[in-house]
Amino acid sequence: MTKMMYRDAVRNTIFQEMQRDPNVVVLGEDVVGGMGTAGGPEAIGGIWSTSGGFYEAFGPDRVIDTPISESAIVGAAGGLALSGKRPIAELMFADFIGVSLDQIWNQIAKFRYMFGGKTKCPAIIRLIYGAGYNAAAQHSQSPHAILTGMPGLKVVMPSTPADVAGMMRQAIRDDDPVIFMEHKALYGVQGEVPDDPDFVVPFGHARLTRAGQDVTILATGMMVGMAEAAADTLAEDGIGADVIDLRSTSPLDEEAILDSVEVTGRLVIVDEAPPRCSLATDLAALVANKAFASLRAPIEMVTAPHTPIPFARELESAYLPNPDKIEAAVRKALAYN
Amino acid sequence: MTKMMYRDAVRNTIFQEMQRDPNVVVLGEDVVGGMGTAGGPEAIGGIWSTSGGFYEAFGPDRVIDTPISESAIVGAAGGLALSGKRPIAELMFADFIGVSLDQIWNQIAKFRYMFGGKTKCPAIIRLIYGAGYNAAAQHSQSPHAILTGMPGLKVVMPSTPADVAGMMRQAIRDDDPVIFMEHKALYGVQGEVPDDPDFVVPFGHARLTRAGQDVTILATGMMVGMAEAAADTLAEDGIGADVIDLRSTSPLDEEAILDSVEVTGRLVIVDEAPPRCSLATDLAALVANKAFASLRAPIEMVTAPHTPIPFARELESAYLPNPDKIEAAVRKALAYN
Amino acid sequence: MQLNRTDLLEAYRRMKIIRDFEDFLHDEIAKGEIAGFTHLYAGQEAVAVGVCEHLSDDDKIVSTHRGHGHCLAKGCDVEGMMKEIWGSREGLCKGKGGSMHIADVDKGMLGANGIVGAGAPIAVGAALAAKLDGKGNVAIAFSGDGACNQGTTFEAMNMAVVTKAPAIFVFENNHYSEHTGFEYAVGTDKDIASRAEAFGMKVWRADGTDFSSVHDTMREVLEYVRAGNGPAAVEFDTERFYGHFEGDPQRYRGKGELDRIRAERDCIKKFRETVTEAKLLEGSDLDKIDAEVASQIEQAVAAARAADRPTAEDVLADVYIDY
Amino acid sequence: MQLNRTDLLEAYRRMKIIRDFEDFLHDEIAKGEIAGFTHLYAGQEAVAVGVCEHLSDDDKIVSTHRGHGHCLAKGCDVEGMMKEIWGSREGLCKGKGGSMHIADVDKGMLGANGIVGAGAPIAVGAALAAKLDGKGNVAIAFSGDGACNQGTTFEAMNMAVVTKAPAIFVFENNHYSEHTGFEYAVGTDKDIASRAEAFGMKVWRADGTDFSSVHDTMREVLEYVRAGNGPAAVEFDTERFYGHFEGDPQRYRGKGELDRIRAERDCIKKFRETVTEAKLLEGSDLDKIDAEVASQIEQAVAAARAADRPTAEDVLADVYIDY
Ligand SMILES: Cc1ncc(C[n+]2csc(CCOP(=O)(O)OP(=O)(O)O)c2C)c(N)n1
Ligand SMILES: Cc1ncc(C[n+]2csc(CCOP(=O)(O)OP(=O)(O)O)c2C)c(N)n1
Ligand SMILES: [Mg+2]
Ligand SMILES: [Mg+2]
Repeated sequence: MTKMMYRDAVRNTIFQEMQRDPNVVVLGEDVVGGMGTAGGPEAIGGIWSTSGGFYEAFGPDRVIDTPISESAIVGAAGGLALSGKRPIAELMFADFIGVSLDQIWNQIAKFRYMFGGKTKCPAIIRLIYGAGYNAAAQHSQSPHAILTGMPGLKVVMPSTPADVAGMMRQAIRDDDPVIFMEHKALYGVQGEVPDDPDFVVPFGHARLTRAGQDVTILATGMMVGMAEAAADTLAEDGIGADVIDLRSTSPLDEEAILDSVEVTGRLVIVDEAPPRCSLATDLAALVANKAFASLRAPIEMVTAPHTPIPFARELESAYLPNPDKIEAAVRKALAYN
Repeated sequence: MTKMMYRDAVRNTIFQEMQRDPNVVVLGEDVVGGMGTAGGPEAIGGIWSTSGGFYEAFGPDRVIDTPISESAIVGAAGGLALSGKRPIAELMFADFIGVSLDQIWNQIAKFRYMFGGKTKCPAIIRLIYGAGYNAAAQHSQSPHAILTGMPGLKVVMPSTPADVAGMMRQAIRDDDPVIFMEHKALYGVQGEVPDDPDFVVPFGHARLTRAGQDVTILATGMMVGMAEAAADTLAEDGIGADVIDLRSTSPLDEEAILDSVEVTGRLVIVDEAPPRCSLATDLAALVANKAFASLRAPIEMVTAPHTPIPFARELESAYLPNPDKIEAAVRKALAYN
Repeated sequence: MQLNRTDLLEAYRRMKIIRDFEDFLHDEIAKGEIAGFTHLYAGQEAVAVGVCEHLSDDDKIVSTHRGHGHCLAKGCDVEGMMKEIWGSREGLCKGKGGSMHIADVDKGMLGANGIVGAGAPIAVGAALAAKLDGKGNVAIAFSGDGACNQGTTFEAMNMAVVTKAPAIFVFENNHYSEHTGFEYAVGTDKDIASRAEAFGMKVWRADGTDFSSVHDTMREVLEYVRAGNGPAAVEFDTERFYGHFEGDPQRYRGKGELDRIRAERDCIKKFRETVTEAKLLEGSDLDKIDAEVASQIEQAVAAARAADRPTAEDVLADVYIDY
Repeated sequence: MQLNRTDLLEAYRRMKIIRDFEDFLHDEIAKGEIAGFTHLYAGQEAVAVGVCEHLSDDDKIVSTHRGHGHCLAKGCDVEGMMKEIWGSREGLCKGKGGSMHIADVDKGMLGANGIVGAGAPIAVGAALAAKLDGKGNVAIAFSGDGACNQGTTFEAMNMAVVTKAPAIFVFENNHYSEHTGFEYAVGTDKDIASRAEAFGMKVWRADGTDFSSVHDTMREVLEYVRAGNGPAAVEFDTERFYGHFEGDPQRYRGKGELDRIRAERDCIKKFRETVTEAKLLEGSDLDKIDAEVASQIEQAVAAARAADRPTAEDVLADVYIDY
C-alpha cells in the first residue's frame, strides 16, 4: 500500500499502464502544457496535474497535446480506439461534453452495436466533474445521468484513491468505452493504494462503506463522504445505515442495492445533480420495481435542486446536498410508518 | 375546428404566429430549401414539409436557411432571443443535439439564471424525434430525458395535432426556452384543431385520454397511442386504465399523476427511450416518493432496452414498446398482491 | 493514366459494382422492400475508387451518410453489404447498422456515418494511430460540400495540422447539401480547398468525374502524406445522379441539369471512352465486366432476399463486450 | 489618433478602470477572499475599449471567460461587477453568475462565457436580429487565439457570411491559450485573420497594444459592416499580463518575457506616452483620472464587501420566468 492523493492515483495508474502497454495514448488540452512556448513541453503539466512527466517519458505520439477542440479530441479517441489503440482523452471539465456529445453518444458509444459487434472501441473519456469550487453554472456540473443513460458506455465514478487506481486500470484494460469521472473536489483526498501493478476494481461492484440495518443510503463521488458523515452522526443515535458507494453507475450493482433494501426497507439516495431524470430517480425506480415488497417507506432523494449551479459561496452550499440534508432525509424515512 | 395532419399543425401554427408577431423568426437547414440552386428558394420546402410558403411570405431575414452547423443554429437562436426576437430553430433530427448540446444546455437553458434573472431567452428548439422509420441508431432517438433533466428548459412532447397547435402557440408566446419535440412517426396523423387564433395549451397540464380505476398508464408522444390501444384491449376484459398523456415533461403535471395513482394504486410507465436515467425512472421515482402510501404493486416500466436503436425492421419492432408489452405490464401490475 | 491493364480493369469493375449496386437499390427502394433512409452514391464512383485503389487494409477511411461507394471501393463484401441494407442478420453489421452505418474495420473501413461531419475527427484519430505505428499508413476522411460547414470538420483539420497526423481530407463537392446549393451554404469566395489551405494544409483540386485525374492526384497526395509531411486536403468536383435521399424529387435542379450531367459528367462513361479511345482496353473487356458485375449484383440480391432475418433476442447483443 | 480631448479622456478612463479593477483583483484573489475561477484581462485593455467606444447599447457584444474588460468597456456598472465577483446578491447577476458569466443585456453585453468558443454563434444570432431590425447595428464576438480552434467559431463565421449578418469577429491574439502557445495550437502558416478570410470575410489586422490603431481600425470595420456588407473579422495582437487564471505560475513564458511586455507592450503606458508627446493631453489630466479611478475602485470594493449576501432561497429563483 502507498498513501497518495486521488489525483496522483489518476496520474500514477495511467503512467504505469502506459509503461506496460505501448498502445495506451493520452490526449487533451494542455495534457503536456507549454507546447509552442519558450518554456517548452511540460513547462506546466496538465492543469489538474494528472499528466506530469508523461510527455518526457512517452513523447508526442503518445501524449498528444491538442487545440481547444473537444469534438475532435473525443472523435480522435474514437478513431484511435478503432485502430487498435487505447486512448485516454481528457475533457478538462465534464461540462465540455456539451461541445463533444455527438462523438461520445452517437459515435464511440454506438460503434460496436452499429457495426454488428464486429469491433471494439476501448476509449476512455476522462471527465473532471462536480461542484465545490464556486466555478458556477458551466464548470461545476455532474452529468453522470446523461452518460449513464447512454447504451454502449460504461460510467465509473470512483470516490477514493484506491478505487481511482483500480478502476482506471480496469478502464484501460477494458475493451468497451469508459466514461471515467473524477470529482475535482476529491483531487486532494489522501488514501492508501495497493501496490500490485495488476490491481483492478471490476465494474459493477458497489462498495459497502458503512453497515447498518435501518436504512440504505446510496451515493457516488463526493456524495459518499457526505453520506458517511451523516451515517456517523446517525450512528450516535443508534441508527444503523448501509452506505453504498456505487462506484460504477453503468454497469450498476443492482444486487447490492436490492439486497440492502430488502433488509432495511428504507432508502435514501444522494445525488449531486439536479433531480429530474437523474441517477437518483434511476435508482429509485429500480427499487420501486424490484424491491417493492421490501420497501417500508417512501424513497427519499437528496439532490441538487432543478436549477443551474450558482456562483456565490452561500448559493453553492445551499445548492449542494450535505450531511445535514442526508440526515434529515434518513430521519424522514425512518419516521414513516 | 379544422381537420389537419400533425405536421400541418406545426406549420400552420408557426405561420399564423409569424403573421401576428414580426419578432418570430425561423432558422435551420433547408427550412427554405433550394437556396443557391437553379430551382430557387422553396424549390423544395423543409424536408419535413413544416415550413412550406414561409420564405415567400416572410423573406430571408425571418426565414433563415442555414449551413449544416447545428451549434451555430442553436447559438444563433440564443443570440436572437437575447436580442428581443422569438426564434424557432429546427434541428432536423433530435439526434443532432449531439453536435449542439452546449448551446442548448450551457447557454440557452442557463442565460436567465446566470444573468441573475435579468433577461429572458424565448427560443424554441424544434426536435424531430423518435423511432419507427428504420432510420437506425443516429436518426431515431428520443432524447427527452436528457433535456427534461436540464434546469432552465421547458420540454414539450405533443401527441395530437390539436396539442401541437396549442403547445406550439404557447411555446412561441412563452418567455422561456422551449424544447419542442415532434414525433416523426406522428407527422401523418390527422386530428381536429381549434380555429381560435389564440388557442393555447398551457404547459404542465397532462391530458387524460382514457379513464379507469384499476391502473394508471403514463405516456408521451407515439407511446400515447400504444397505451390507448393497450387500454382498449384491457377494457374488453373489464380492466379500467387511466391513460395520461403528459404532454409536457418539464413542467410536469405531478398532480395528475399522483391523483390517478392514489385511485388506482398501480402504475405502468411507457417510454420510447432506453431505461436508465430516463423519463420512466423519473416518473417512477416521483410516485415512489410522493404516492408511496397509495402504491399497491411494483411500478412497471415499459421502455426500450439499454441498447442503441437497431436498423432492421424486426429489430426495431422488438426494440420499441408496443401495446402487447404494455398490456403485459398492466397484467403483471394487477396480478401483484 | 498511369495504370496497367489489370489495374484499369479492376478500377472499372469497382466503379461498375458501385453503379449497379446503386442503380439496383434506386429501383428497389421505390418498391418499398428496403427499410430506412438511403443515400445513393451513383455518379461519384470515380472518387471513391480513384482514392481507395491506392490504399491497403491498413490505411483507414471514414465515410459519410452516402457511404456505399466508399465501402465497396475499400473492399467491403458486396453480398454482406446487400444483406446489411436488407436488414439481414447475415449482413456486414448483422442488420443493426443498415445503409448509414456499414463498416468493416478489418478492411480499414471505419464506418459510414449518419452524422454529417462526424467522420473527420475519427479519421484524425486513425491517422494518429498510423503515425504512432510509423509504417506510413494514412487515414482518409470523406466529406461532402455540406459537411465542410460543420464545426467538427474544421476542428479535425486544425488538429491534424497541429499533430502532423497523416490524415487526408477528401472533399466531394457535388454542389448540393440536401436541397441547398454549394454556392449558398459554403460562405467563401472560393472553394473548399482554399479553406483547408487556410488551416495550413497542402491542398489539391481535381475533376472528380475523371477517374485518371482522381487517381493521379491521389498518387501525389499519398506520396506527400505517407512521407510524413502531415495532413493534406483534396477537393473533387463531382456529381450525384440520384436525389439527396431516395424519394427526393430534385426540384432544385436546373432544367436539363440531370440530363446534362448524365451525358457529360458520367465518370464511368468517360472512363470507358478514354480507355477505349486510347486503346488501353477494348470495349469487349468492359462489356465482359459489365456482365459479370450485373450477375454479381443479382446474386447478392438473391442472397440478401434469402438471408436469415434477425430475431428479437438479437436486439440485446453487441452493446458491450462484457455486461 | 482621430479623437478629440473628451473622447481621449474617456478612453483613458475606461482602460484605467479595467487595469485597476484587474490589478486589484489579482492581489485580492491571492488573499482568498474571492471564490471561483477568475481570468484577468489586464494588458488587453486597448482592444476592449478601442472596440466598444464605437458602440451604442443597441450594438451587442458577446464575451469570453476573460470578460471583465469587455464588460467594463461596454458600460457595465463597476460596482455591480465588483459585487458580482464578490458573490453578492446585489451583484449584476445577483451573485449567480460570477466572473465568468457577467452580463448586462440592456447595455448590449450578452455575457462573458465559460465555454470557449460559445460566444461566436450567439453573436451571429444577435447580428441577425440587428439585420432584421435594419437600423445598422452590429454584434461583436470577442474570441481568443485558442477559441479560434473551436468548431463553433468556424461555424459562426461561415454562417455569418452565408446570412450576411452584421457580425464582427474580434480575435484577441495574446499568443497563449492557457499554457499552450499560439504557434502550436493554431495550425496555420499564417494568422487567425487569414483563416477568417478563407471563410469569405473581409479582414483587418492591427496592434492591439496601440489604442489608436485599434480604434482607427474598428472605425473602418464598423463602417464596412454597418453599411450592410456582411460580416468582418479583425485580429489584434495583444498581451495578457497575468496568468491564464489566477494562480498560474506562467512557467511557459520566456525569460524576461513578462518584463519585456510590461515595458514595451503596455497599452496604457503607450497611450499615455503617445497622447502626452503629441500634446493631445497633459500628464496631469491623466494623473487626475488615475486618482479618480483608484478611488472609484476602492469604493466599489468597499461596497462589494458591505453588500448583501445571497440566501439559500435565492438558489431557486430565476430559473424560469414562470414555473
Ligand atoms: C449533424 C447533421 N446535420 C444534418 C444532417 C442531415 N443531413 C444528412 S445529409 C445532409 C447533406 C449533406 O451534404 P453533403 O455533405 O454535401 O453530402 P452529400 O449529401 O452531398 O453527399 C444533411 C443536411 C445530418 N445527417 N447530420
Ligand atoms: C469548451 C472549453 N474548452 C476548454 C476550456 C478551458 N479553457 C478556458 S480558457 C482556455 C484557453 C482559451 O484561450 P484563448 O481563447 O486564447 O483565450 P485567452 O485565455 O488567451 O484569453 C481554455 C482551454 C473551456 N473553458 N471551454
Ligand atoms: Mg454535397
Ligand atoms: Mg489567448
